[in-house]
Order: sequence, then structure tokens, then C-alpha cells
Amino acid sequence: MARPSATALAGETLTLAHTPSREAVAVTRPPSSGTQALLRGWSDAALAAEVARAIPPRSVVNLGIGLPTQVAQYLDPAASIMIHSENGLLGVEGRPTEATLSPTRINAGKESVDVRPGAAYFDSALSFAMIRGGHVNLAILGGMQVDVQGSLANWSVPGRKLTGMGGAMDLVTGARAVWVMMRHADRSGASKLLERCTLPLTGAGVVARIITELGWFRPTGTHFEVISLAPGVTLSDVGDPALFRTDRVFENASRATQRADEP
Amino acid sequence: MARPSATALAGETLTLAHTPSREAVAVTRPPSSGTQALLRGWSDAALAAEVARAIPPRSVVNLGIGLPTQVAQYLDPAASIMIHSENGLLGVEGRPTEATLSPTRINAGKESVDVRPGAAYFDSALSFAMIRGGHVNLAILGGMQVDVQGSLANWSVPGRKLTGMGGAMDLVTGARAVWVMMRHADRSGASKLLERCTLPLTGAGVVARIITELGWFRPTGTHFEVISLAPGVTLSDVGDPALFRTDRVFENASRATQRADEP
Amino acid sequence: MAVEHEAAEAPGGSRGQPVEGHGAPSGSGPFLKVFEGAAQALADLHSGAVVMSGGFGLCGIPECSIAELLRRGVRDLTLISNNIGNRGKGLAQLLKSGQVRHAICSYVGGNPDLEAQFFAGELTLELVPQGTFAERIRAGGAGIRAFYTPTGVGTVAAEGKEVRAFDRPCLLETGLRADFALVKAQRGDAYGNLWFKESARNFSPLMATAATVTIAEVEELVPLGALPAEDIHCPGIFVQRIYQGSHYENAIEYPILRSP
Amino acid sequence: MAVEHEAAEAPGGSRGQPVEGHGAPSGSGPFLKVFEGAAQALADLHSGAVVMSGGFGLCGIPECSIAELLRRGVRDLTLISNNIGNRGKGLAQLLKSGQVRHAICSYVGGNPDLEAQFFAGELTLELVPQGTFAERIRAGGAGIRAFYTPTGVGTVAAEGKEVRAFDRPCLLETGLRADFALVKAQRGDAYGNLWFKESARNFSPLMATAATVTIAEVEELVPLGALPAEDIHCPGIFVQRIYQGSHYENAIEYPILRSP
Repeated sequence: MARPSATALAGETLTLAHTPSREAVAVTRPPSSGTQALLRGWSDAALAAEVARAIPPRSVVNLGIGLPTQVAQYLDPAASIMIHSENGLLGVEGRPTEATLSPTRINAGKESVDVRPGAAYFDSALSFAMIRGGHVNLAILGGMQVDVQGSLANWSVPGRKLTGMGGAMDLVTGARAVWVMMRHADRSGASKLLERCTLPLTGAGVVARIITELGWFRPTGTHFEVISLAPGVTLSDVGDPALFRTDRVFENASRATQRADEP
Repeated sequence: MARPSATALAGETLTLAHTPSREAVAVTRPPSSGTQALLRGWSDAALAAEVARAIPPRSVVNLGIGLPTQVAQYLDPAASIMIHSENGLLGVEGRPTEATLSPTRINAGKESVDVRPGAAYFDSALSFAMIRGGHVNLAILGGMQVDVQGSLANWSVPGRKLTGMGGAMDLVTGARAVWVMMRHADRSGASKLLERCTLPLTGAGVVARIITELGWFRPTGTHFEVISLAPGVTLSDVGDPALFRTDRVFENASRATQRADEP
Repeated sequence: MAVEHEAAEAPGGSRGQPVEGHGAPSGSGPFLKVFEGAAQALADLHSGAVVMSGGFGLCGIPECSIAELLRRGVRDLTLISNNIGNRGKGLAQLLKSGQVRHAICSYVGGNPDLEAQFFAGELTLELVPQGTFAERIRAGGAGIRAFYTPTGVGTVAAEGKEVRAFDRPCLLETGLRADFALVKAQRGDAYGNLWFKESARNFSPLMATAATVTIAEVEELVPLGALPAEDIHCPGIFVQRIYQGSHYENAIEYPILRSP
Repeated sequence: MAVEHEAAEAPGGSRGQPVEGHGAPSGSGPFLKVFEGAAQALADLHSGAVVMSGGFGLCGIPECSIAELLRRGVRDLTLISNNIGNRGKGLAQLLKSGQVRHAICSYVGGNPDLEAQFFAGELTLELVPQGTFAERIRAGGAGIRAFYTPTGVGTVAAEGKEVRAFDRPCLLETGLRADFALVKAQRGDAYGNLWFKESARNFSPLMATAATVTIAEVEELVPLGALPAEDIHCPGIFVQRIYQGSHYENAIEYPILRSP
């Protein structure tokens, strides 16, 4: 996109702007139990800060409910990042005080928020026109499962709980880049990064990046590329070596996934 | 439509609200040349006033360029009729003074206008959502030709002039009722009310009423019902007796046209 | 034929025919749209009606109209609303009282009543991706019969739907309409022009366009001309009845404050 | 796949690919969107580009951007605009100078230059019903690939188009996009938020959503926060560049005054 800025926005030249430190990737692979791995890596706060640092300046970003919402408080104000909330608000910034709390000023998680100068309110049709039309540079969503194809399941556990997809299907379809931010394993200790999602999909082949407390990952079509690991985490902590690799040769990557790799 | 008002809006119960005086229809049919007829009937001002009187109170009305625009100045303010202008304005009322003239306050004919309290401005997508969605009760349009099927041609004379359909096709499709307001004959003296339009259509089977300087007419599918005639005009003035009738039995009327006849 | 034409049909919804003397109460003011309160404005909202309700969670919900539905006890309602209430409030009250037969919505997390009734088979449910939900309502109000969207391809949202390839595969989705739309705005005038505060706008201006009868409640009924003509969020052409409500709770699900 | 996806293609239009260091000038301010003037903002608008231009007749046209196109002499333009100027003004100037190859528009009465060039075969023309024109642009900007509308059935506007029956027959119409959108607003801020005066809004907010690069000119560039957040007609997310124009003529075709 012919934008005036020399610096890319998220979703345009992702790999330039997203610069987690590669030197953190361990070269040795000491044995480690899965349970141990759950205790390693970034705290929630550190994870949110890590994600915040990775967002290119001047991006429009939609933050999902839960972990992703915490990213907002770690954004550098100088980066001029605009937070889009699909309930009809662009320019979320921080929390209100007792004095400025307004029941009509909420984010998509139905939490009170404040807005920055330059914010705008609009109706839901325009809000999703922004999303579906490719105007939101980046969506950072929570996840239940992500697979090597970049497919995401984050809305339904059949028979167990009824929630609804909300805006997630629109976001994974329309945002110019989708990052999934989640814990590496579920409560039972099972990895949420899988060869193939078993839960109902939110979208197929939509995820560009995954960040967990253990590190940054990229679905390639055949496996997860380990882009970087959190301090103290080793490659063996993240899971099956057949599924997690550090190489950047992707024989069977889909066209879409290959494009995510292009600088 | 379950509206609170006991009085119908245009397009809802047209025949109740539209009450031109029937006694004006002549019972005798003296011979009269077509040329003579052109000189008879309502003046432009009287025609506009006649149409203005026929519009049900509280209707939302779109007035086409030319003759229909003149209707605005004869509306009874107590009737609370809202004039819609498809360039993005609802609530046109009158003309500005030298002091209130604004180049950004125009109607679809690109003429300066004033607005009444309660007026609203909006973009073109919403303006045509109003039209296409059936929210405009009545469109009063100019015409080049109308036929017994209620088809209208008012936008193109192939090879002679290039204009474009503008909003006319949307209006005839979406407005809940369409009236055509035009001179009875063209400059060469040929009737503009025909058995079959020869010019490119604006819409097929869309016209509920036609008013010319000679009277009110309704396309029935097989002929034009003469609803009423202007003072001094006789039935023979309006055209071929096979095409213009006063009876209300319509053997071959299309379903759509029949519905226009239902009270 | 333009004299009467039906707009896109909602699943289970219908565009009403003109009805004369059908018992609807008359409003007052030059446009006969202003009603005394919810009881008068909703008098003809009948059991079995298809009802749209604005609001995102509890933000911007038509509190007084919902209370009136509860009071009148109309049953077998089809509700079209993003969340069908939240945490037992808003439309969730109509779930508890067993007044809802079918719901079309997008997100129902935090709505245990709905969850329980759904799993008990007491109501049926259509879950729609939120952007498609908004767009279907806009289409219903704008006379767009159907549209192609890429959202939901390859998911359960695509089940039973036509898929067609443009630059990418898309689903065919149809316009959605209702018998009644219930919306709440901060300010409104006698013509039904509405202005919404902050993010309370959400689905309300869309729903207003997509119902046979749109009933707006406002915190402040202001004189004609008091709302700046450029800044009206929902022009009164879409609103058939308006009343000034009272005793607004304006609940907020998660009132999180700044860390000191 | 969300990393890069193309939106609906315009006839002859394209959604540009990300281009690094491709010569576009940088803006200033926190969002790098504010440009000094038309020359800087339009520096990369090239011959052969697909260009949308707001305005209804002469009302709300981007006067300064049009003047810059004229000055630069870029050629073979595809113009998407309701009227392509009027009475020799606005975009009609680009007709006279022979810079237009194709036009997509709705109404061209009062545009003798267009008429003459069309009949002389000097440019090609696509006439679109005005509501369909607006909706196609909105769809292009909103990621809706195509939609079904009843407008134009049974007319020349239906030629070559798929007809499908819903409650009534409808035409399939596709989204429309452009390389550049040129719009003019009364007020705007450094993020590109826009506010339009009276009926000057018309197609501009829609076009802003449907172009790879939207360039807004404003009469008043105001500080961030000066526009009330509820009353922004075009949020800045849709605007890539903004500059304050000058010397606006704001012509009006028919300045009819009240009879004394």
C-alpha cells in the first residue's frame, strides 16, 4: 500500500517491523518435562509488554478479550498506535478515573475505558467495515488452539459452553495480520499449538504469529517456526521437535503462509 | 405498516389519502384537437399546487428535478411533509436569503435550499438506503414517457443526449409510491402517455399515478384510468379513448397494478 | 412495482402490511411520533413478534422498552440482539421469564440464562459472526437483499450457505428485518432524529432502519432543531415512535478504573 | 489468510501491494499523515491511476487536488465520481485537458465536455444508478465483494448482469475500489478524522473507505480532539494523507434565493 510513512504498519511488512530478539533461541535442547515448561517464560505482564513492543508504530490494532487487552497498557505513546474496539470505538487509551468513568464508554470486553484525542465513535456496521475492509492492520486475539496451517479455534467447545463467535470470525478474516496471544498449554497441560485444530474453527489459515509465555511462533503449513524464545526457555520446552523448528525452509507451506514470510 | 398515525402516509394507503376531485371528470366527450389540449388545463403553478394538496400529511417525499421541484413551495406547513433530497438531505424547506445562502446546502437539482428544524444531512449510502429500503413514502418524478404498464422512461434519448440515470432508477425501485408529473405531450405535440414506452426505461411497472396539466391518470396494465381532469378539460382532450378510460374494471391488469388499486 | 413492495425477509421476520385502524395508539406533535411512555409506544407489540434490540452487552440497551415487554408478558418472541442481555440484565430478563422462543445473536458469553435454556431445548438460537450480524441488519434496512462476505468461510458459520469465489471465497448472507426495533439514544427530537453517546450507538442506528416499527426511547427529548443537522446519527425517517424514558440504570459490566 | 488479502477489485482498479521506499513523501505529525499541500500529497498519483473523487455536482469537490491533477498533467485516468464535474468546473477541467480515459459515474447532465468526448469516442463511460454507485463504493470499502439490489432490473443497467429472484428480481453488483480517493471536508485533524458541512458530505466518506490511498483536503485543519468524537463523519482510519487547502471557490450551480 502506497502510504506516506517509510515505516511499515502491521500487516503490511510484518517481518520488518516485528523484531523479537532471535539470539534468545537456545541452541541446545536439554530434556525438559512439559509441566516444567508451563512454569517458565514470560509472566502475563512481560508477555503483554513483549507484544506491545512488537507492534509497528501507527498501526490500528484490535485487541481481543482477555490477555490481549492487557497489551494496551504497555504501548509506547510515541508509537501513535490506535486501538480499535469492534463495539464502535477507535482510539482506546487507558482506564477512566472515578470522575471520568462513563457507562457508555466501553471496549469490546465491556470494560470501562478512556479514549485519546482523535478518537471516534461509530456504529457497528462501520466498525466491521473497518475490519472486513482491511483497514485494521492487526488483530491480536486469544486462542484455544492454533495449528500449523495457521487455523485458529477460539470460540467454541461444543456441548460444554455456549459463547458465540462475536467478532472473532470477522477479525481473522479482515484484519491485515492476525496474531494469537495465549498460554502455551491448556489447564490440563496439553499444548494449544497443534498439528491440527480439533475444536470448531474461527478461521482457516489466518494466523501470522503466535506468542505464548514461551516465545514467538509462526505457522508454516507443516510445523511451527520458532522465531524466538522467552528468556530461560529452551527449544525442548515448547513441544514436539517435529512440530517446532527454527529453520526457515518450508517445503509444504501454503501460498498464503508463504506470503506471511515475505519481507 | 403498523404506524401510530391514523392517517396514511403516501405509499401506504394511497387511494385514501390522494383525493383529487372526481366531479371534474367530464361526462361529455366533445371533439377536440390534440393541439388545443396542450393549451388547456393547469398552469405549472396550479399543477404544482394540485400535486402538493394530494400528498398525505407526514409523508417523506423525494421531488425530481424540474416540474416536481416546484411542488415544494405549495406544501402546507401544517402537513409536516419532509422532503428528501438524494444528495444527502432530509428536511428541505424553501429557499435561502442572500444572508443564509450556503454553497454546501443544495438539493439534488444542485439548487440552493433552506432546511427546516429537524432536518438531517447524511452520506449518499445512507441516502439511498432510505430510498432502496422503502423508507421514502413517495417519489414525484418528471417523465419523458409513461405507458399503461406503469413503466417510465425519463433519463435517456439514445444518441441525442447524454445525461445518465442519476438516482431515478433507485427512486422508482425503492420509493413506496411513484408519481410522474409532466406535461401531457412533448414539444412536437405527441402524447407522453403511451401504450408502450419506446425510450430506454427507468423502471418497468413502477408508476402509481401520473399527473399532467390535463389531469390525474393511473396506469392499469391495459390503459390509463382517468381519475380526474383539470378544470375545462374533457376526456377527449387527453387522448385516444381506447387508452384513456374512466371505468375501474381492469381485466388484464398485472398483479402489481391491481395492488395499487386496492384501498 | 413501487406502490407496495416487500423488503428482504428476515428468517421468521416479515415486513408488515399497512394496517388501518389496527389499534396502534397515536403519537403527538407535528409528526405524531411522540409517545408518553413505553406502555403507549409498545401497546401493539404482540406475542410472536420479531424484535430487534440495540445494545452491546448492557451498553445502550433500551431499558424502558425491555421493562415494558417484561411487564406485558408477551411471549414467543424472536429476539435479534448482539448479546440477548448480559449477567441477567437487559434482554436476559425476558429469558428468565420464558418469553423468548428464538434468538439471533453474536456473542452470549456471560449469559447463563441463555446457555441453560439453549441446552435444555427451551429456545432455538442462531449465532452469527458479529460483522455479518451488523451487515445483515444494515442490508435489511437498505433494501439490499443479500451480499457476499468472506467472513465465516471454512467454519460452522458457512453451514448450509452458498459459497462463491471472488478474489477469495465468500458466503451469501441475506438481509435481516424485524417487526419492531427497540433502540435507546441519549437525545432525540419529535421527528425521531437520534444522537447517541459514546459507544452506546453500536447496532441501534442499523436496527432502526430494518424494522417495520422502530421505537426509540431517549434520555432527553429535545426540541426540533436542537440536534445539529450534520451530527444526527439516526435520521428520524427510520423512527416511527419516540418517548422519553426514565430511571436509567446504565449498568456497566466491568467498571475498571485507572491504577492510581 | 489475513496477512495480505485483496479486497473486491474495481473494474480496472486494484488494491495496491505494500511498497517500501516507493517515493511517496512522508507526512508530519504523530501519524505522519499531514502534508503541506496538494503537490506533496499527490506526488505519487500516476498516469493510469483509478481515482475516486467526492462531490455532488460542484458541492464538496476536492478543488485543490483536482487543480493539482490538472497542473501535473497525469493522463489516462479512470475517474469514479458522481458527475465528473459540472458546467466545465471540477473534474470537467480534466476532460478538457484530455486526461481522462474512462469514467464511472451516475449523472452527467450539464457536462457538455463529457458528452462531446463520449460521442467522439475519446473516452469510455460506465453509467451506474446513483444508489448502486454509492453502494458499490461502500461495499468496496467494507470488504463486501458483491450484493443483490432490485435497482435497475428491466433496464439497460441490467445488461450483462446476473439476475436473481429474492422477494423480487435483483441484480448482482460488485464492490468498487480505487487507487486513490480525493475528498474534501470542512474540518479535519492530524489523524485524518473528517467533518463535512451540510450536504457537502455525499460520496466522500464512502470513497475514503474504498481506496488504497485516501487524500483529504480540508478548509480547516484542527487539533486532535477538537472534533467531537461522536460526530466524526469519516474516521481517520480511512484517510492516509491530509492537507489544508486554500482559495476555495465553493461554486454553486443554481443559487436560487427566496422570493422577497
